[in-house]
Amino acid sequence: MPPTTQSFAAALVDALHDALSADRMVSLIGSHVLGLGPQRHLMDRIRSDFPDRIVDPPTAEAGIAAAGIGAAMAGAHPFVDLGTAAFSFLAWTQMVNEAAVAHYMTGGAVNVPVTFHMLHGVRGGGAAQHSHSPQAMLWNAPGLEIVLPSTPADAYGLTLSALASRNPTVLLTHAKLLGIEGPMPSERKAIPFGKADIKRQGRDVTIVATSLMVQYALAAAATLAGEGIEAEVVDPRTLVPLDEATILASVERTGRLVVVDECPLRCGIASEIAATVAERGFRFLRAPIQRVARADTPIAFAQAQEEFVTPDAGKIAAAVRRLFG
Amino acid sequence: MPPTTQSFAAALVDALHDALSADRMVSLIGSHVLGLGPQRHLMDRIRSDFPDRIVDPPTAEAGIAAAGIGAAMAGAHPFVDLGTAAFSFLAWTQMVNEAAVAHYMTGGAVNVPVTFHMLHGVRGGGAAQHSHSPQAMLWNAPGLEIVLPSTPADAYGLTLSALASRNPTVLLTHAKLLGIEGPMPSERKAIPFGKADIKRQGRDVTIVATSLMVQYALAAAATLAGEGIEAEVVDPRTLVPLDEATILASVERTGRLVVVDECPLRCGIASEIAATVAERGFRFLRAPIQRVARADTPIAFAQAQEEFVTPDAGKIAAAVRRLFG
Amino acid sequence: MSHALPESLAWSLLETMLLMRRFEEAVVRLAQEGHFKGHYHLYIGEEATGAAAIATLGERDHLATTHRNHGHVIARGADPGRALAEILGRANGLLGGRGGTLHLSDPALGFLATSAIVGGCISLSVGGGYACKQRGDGSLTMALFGDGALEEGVAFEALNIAALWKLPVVFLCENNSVNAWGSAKGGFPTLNHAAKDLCSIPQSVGIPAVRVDGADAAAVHDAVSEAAARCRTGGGPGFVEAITERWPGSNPLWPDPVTGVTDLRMATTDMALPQEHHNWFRHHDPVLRLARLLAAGGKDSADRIHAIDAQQQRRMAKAIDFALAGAMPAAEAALDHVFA
Amino acid sequence: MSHALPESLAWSLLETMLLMRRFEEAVVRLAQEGHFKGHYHLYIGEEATGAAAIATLGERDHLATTHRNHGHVIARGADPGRALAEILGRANGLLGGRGGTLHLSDPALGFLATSAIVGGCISLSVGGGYACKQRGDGSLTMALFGDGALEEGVAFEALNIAALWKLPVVFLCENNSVNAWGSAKGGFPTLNHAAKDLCSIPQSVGIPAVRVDGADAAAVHDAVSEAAARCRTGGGPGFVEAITERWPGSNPLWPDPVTGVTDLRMATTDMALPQEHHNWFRHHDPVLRLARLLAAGGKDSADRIHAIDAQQQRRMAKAIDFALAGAMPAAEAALDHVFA
Ligand SMILES: Cc1ncc(C[n+]2csc(CCOP(=O)(O)OP(=O)(O)O)c2C)c(N)n1
Ligand SMILES: Cc1ncc(C[n+]2csc(CCOP(=O)(O)OP(=O)(O)O)c2C)c(N)n1
Ligand SMILES: [Mg+2]
Ligand SMILES: [Mg+2]
Repeated sequence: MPPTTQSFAAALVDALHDALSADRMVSLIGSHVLGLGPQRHLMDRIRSDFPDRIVDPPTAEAGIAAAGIGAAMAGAHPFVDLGTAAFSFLAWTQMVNEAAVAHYMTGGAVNVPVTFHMLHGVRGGGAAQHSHSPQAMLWNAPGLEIVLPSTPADAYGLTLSALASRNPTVLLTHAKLLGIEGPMPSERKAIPFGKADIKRQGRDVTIVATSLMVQYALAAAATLAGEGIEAEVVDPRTLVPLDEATILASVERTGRLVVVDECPLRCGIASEIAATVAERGFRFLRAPIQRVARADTPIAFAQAQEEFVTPDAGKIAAAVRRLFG
Repeated sequence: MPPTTQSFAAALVDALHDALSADRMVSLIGSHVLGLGPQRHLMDRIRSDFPDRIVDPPTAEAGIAAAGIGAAMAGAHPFVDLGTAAFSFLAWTQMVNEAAVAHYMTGGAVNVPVTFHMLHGVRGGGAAQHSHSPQAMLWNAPGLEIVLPSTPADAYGLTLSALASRNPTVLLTHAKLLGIEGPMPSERKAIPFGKADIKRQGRDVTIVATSLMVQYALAAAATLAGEGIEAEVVDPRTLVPLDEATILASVERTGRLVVVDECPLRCGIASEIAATVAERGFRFLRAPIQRVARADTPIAFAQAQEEFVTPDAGKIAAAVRRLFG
Repeated sequence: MSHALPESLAWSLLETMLLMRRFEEAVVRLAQEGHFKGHYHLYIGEEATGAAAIATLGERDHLATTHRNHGHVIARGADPGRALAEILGRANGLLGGRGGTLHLSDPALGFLATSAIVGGCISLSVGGGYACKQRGDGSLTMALFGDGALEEGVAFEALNIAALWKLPVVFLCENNSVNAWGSAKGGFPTLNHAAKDLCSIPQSVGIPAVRVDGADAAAVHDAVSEAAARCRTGGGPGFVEAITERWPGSNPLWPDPVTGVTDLRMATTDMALPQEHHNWFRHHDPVLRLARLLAAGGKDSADRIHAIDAQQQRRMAKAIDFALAGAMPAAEAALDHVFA
Repeated sequence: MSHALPESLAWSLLETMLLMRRFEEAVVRLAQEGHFKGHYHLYIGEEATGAAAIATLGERDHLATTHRNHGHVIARGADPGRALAEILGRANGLLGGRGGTLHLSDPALGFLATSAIVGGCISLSVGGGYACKQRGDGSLTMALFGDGALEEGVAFEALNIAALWKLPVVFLCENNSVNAWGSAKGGFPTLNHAAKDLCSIPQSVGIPAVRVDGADAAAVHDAVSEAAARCRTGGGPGFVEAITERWPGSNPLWPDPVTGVTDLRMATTDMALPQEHHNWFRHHDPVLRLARLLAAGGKDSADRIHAIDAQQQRRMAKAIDFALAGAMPAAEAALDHVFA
């Protein structure tokens, strides 16, 4: 019987294993899916069970991304691990101007079922070049599915869907989520894209968050509950497709919106959710929308400076309190 | 005496010429600044007056971007032409994770006075891979100045400022602006970054637009004036730094906001401006914010399909009318 | 011709090359008549390379091509009417008018999506080879790209990956820059490479590489067949550099049909060659070269050449009608096909 | 040692290399004591390369380094206290605590910003060379990068650009992967290159390239001096591949100081070498190698070696105090220096 609770990393590896077992055209380009942290040994199972379907590529992100895309066009289902999310910038044209556009520009004739995986986020000591969250930039590139699991259960179900998708999919794992533990459903199955998950119900304010920020939002909500404020935490789980209906319905109930995002502020995920609600849910709003995002700076190595610019539970709670001030 | 009206392309070349004359560390990496269209011969003047400071690089966008950045770190002031804006995706890590972060991660010790130039936008027949506007993605990369001239006069003044800036600057020219003519000020000088320009005054609605979209917004405003609606057209001119005060003051006067943007909708410029106003100017708003952006699709070759997804004066006017419906 | 081609192959290549040539002549005409706009790239002068290389492929093989793709798509057997319709952005085009000339391809014939980003094709082809190897059915992927692609770093990464993983990829570099190498001061340089010999690049990562005369169908066929055979038996990738003379109508901006509509009598009769572009007609035009070789068979051969040409011209006339009769795609359909 | 070093140079290199070594030993200790967190990369085993190469440079020259940078910064003459403080993220660090180990550099000494993105350093160095050439003062830029950088396409683009424009750049490839070449199944391969000889890559674009023993300070000094001289007189870039044995403490995750604190008596006396890592102590440790060579001068020389070491150890003790006494930077200052 599969475990009833699991770490995020273990759930991700389970999904990879199940996908490799189910479809012999699935393979892994890049083997350090869990980075270099303590969970990395969980990948040994994949390596020993599917030695011919996992390969260590050269440090050549553009080349391996293109290889994954071309392979997908030719009928394979590769899972390309790009390592730290910043390295995806070396494969940018491949992701946003090859994978994203091929189906469209062939009038629907060519499918590109490739999955890109990367470890995103402010990870502690990553400094300016290793702390990125490219999901906002990717959302401005139509044609990519964008997936951001925030719990072990979602990591399992969404990874399965990513590997079954006929579209290019970017699966972003926050480096700080790998080690968290969480409950797993008794029946393990794929989670369809485009269905937001209300991670906590509440009547007073809607907090929309993704990836690690969902965990921080839940922590903030617990604190706020002690102050009599009931926050609803909505996790879109996939940005593309986006479940606008669930977000709008929540704001309709609560009348207030805080959006949390680890991308830099300008043109980030928080901005997009805020703009969507300002446009389509304007009449529900009883207060200004609040964005809690990374400050518009690179990340410093010094820990206190890293923390100063990055959202956390305290900053989220403070933003909510401003609405009830 | 300099001409009182000029084409955008001619004004841009004048600015380059003046900057090359003023500072011997300025040089051009890439000579097809005006693309392959009819204006391209205007560059001959630069080529003949500064033969040693203009070079045709190989088709190696990452390499030439890095060369420009490294040269800037070592005291030069290169202007790197990346050609069609989509090619900047090949130089993405150089722009967003080298140029943008170097000053910050050296604690202010290293300056990176490089200017990147590119021709952006839906240009007619560019199809999926040659029609991009990367400014929204770039705005999510703190550390880059982003400049979007919309008239010949702005092209001159902003290009001068870009070449005088001590920071990495991205100068984006819409391919369809090159040929437009416009008045030039009698005194030619640099236009400081961070000062929005109200291109048309109006009391009923604020239209914020950049680059070519400013021209379309002005056309829409002219039509709307005939219908009794007076639109104010605000051109931020630079996204970084952003003149929020002028935008907010305009919305305070008009109570209504339409944001126009040729980037795809999600996480685009329109989303950022909308979110900023939903957050900081919420109390001014008398109606939902309207975004008029590119649809979230790649661009098709077929002309009617290209036009269908791209903002134009008609779509802007329609969005304004919805607010008065 | 360095080696003899089997006669039947030579005739079938001539047939293909004539269709390629008549196709491009139609494209120029339609462009000049204003039937489509934007930049386009003709394959004139490179027909022997594409025809001979693609003739070595089997049904299950994949191809990746680039901005200069028309000839490849035709040589692989795509319907010329639908190809032309695509270039005109019509709904009955190979891609429904979505791709146009820049992204022309025929996915039903094994083409990957055509990237017009320099370096795109060579890098995607490595993935094609990866899938072929995974299927294990002896298939391969052929990349057809220009010399300029080797200025892009991703091309180097692609060569290294293909070599490391012994992928079945035939890298076919169509080098049309031999006389335009280096920085043409004040003009448009066509190849900015410090390498004196492009083969040294694949060789630096251990890929066997050979340079051939790209206007010599037999030489191309030989070299590509050898590389393909090695691919199919697990020997890893091969690289062929096919050198072609730049067609005098090549222009970095818009092609200029300065050599006119191809007159096969220049090959089949002793009609005087025009003074202008004499060298081109005499030595470089690959269609004339192959026709001349076959015409050496005598009067019957000459007649057969003209008969094939007449047939291909009729085919192209129908293709033009088909393309021009095609409807424009519906504007609202622009929202379709973002996702499968 | 292939050639003899002038004696004074040999002594000064030993001094530098000892500081580099004692610096890294301090870094390990501070990391183990929990004074900073995150990944870091030690220069142990490569001291002869960095010290000898950087000794050829003049004041106006620029340098570009990579994630494995500590030794380069020290060799160039940076203050070891401020360097260590930077690694600890202190306000008195070389970069105010902004960069840490990954981005360590000393801009006042001609370093470009240090990129920890593989391939970043080599590509930025081309720009350094561009600026040197524009200034026309005979200066050059030296890039110090690992073998892994040559897997990235941008490295190939950079070599081509430097060759085309004859830029004064010395490309110094620190190849520490000779015994770890290729894909180590199940482990962490350290070099995934199909090239059998990394020099063939610069050579393919016409850049003179030479391979030397990176633990041999004289060989490195000779090769780099020659390349630098060519640069300074307009002869264009040069490439030097310095081969070093992987230090047994190298670990793709966290360094493991398995060889302990360096005991110079292994060079100056006939003390028995430890069984474990015997080969390292005997043949590869570049500090011991140079010390042994100098110790051959007799008792005075041995004394001088220990005196220099004592001096450097005192310097490091002060450096450690300085770094640990440094204040943490103010959190709110995180908003500064986004723009100049
Ligand atoms: C990444 C990128 N940079 C620049 C261009 C512009 N461009 C289009 S064709 C071309 C020349 C390509 O030369 P080559 O590959 O030899 O092909 P040819 O046209 O000679 O057949 C260039 C630079 C592009 N399409 N993509
Ligand atoms: C673009 C990019 N991809 C991957 C990494 C992760 N990474 C850090 S060090 C390293 C190995 C580099 O090897 P090499 O250049 O030989 O340097 P060495 O550590 O051996 O000195 C890698 C792959 C990175 N920093 N940047
Ligand atoms: Mg070419
Ligand atoms: Mg190495």
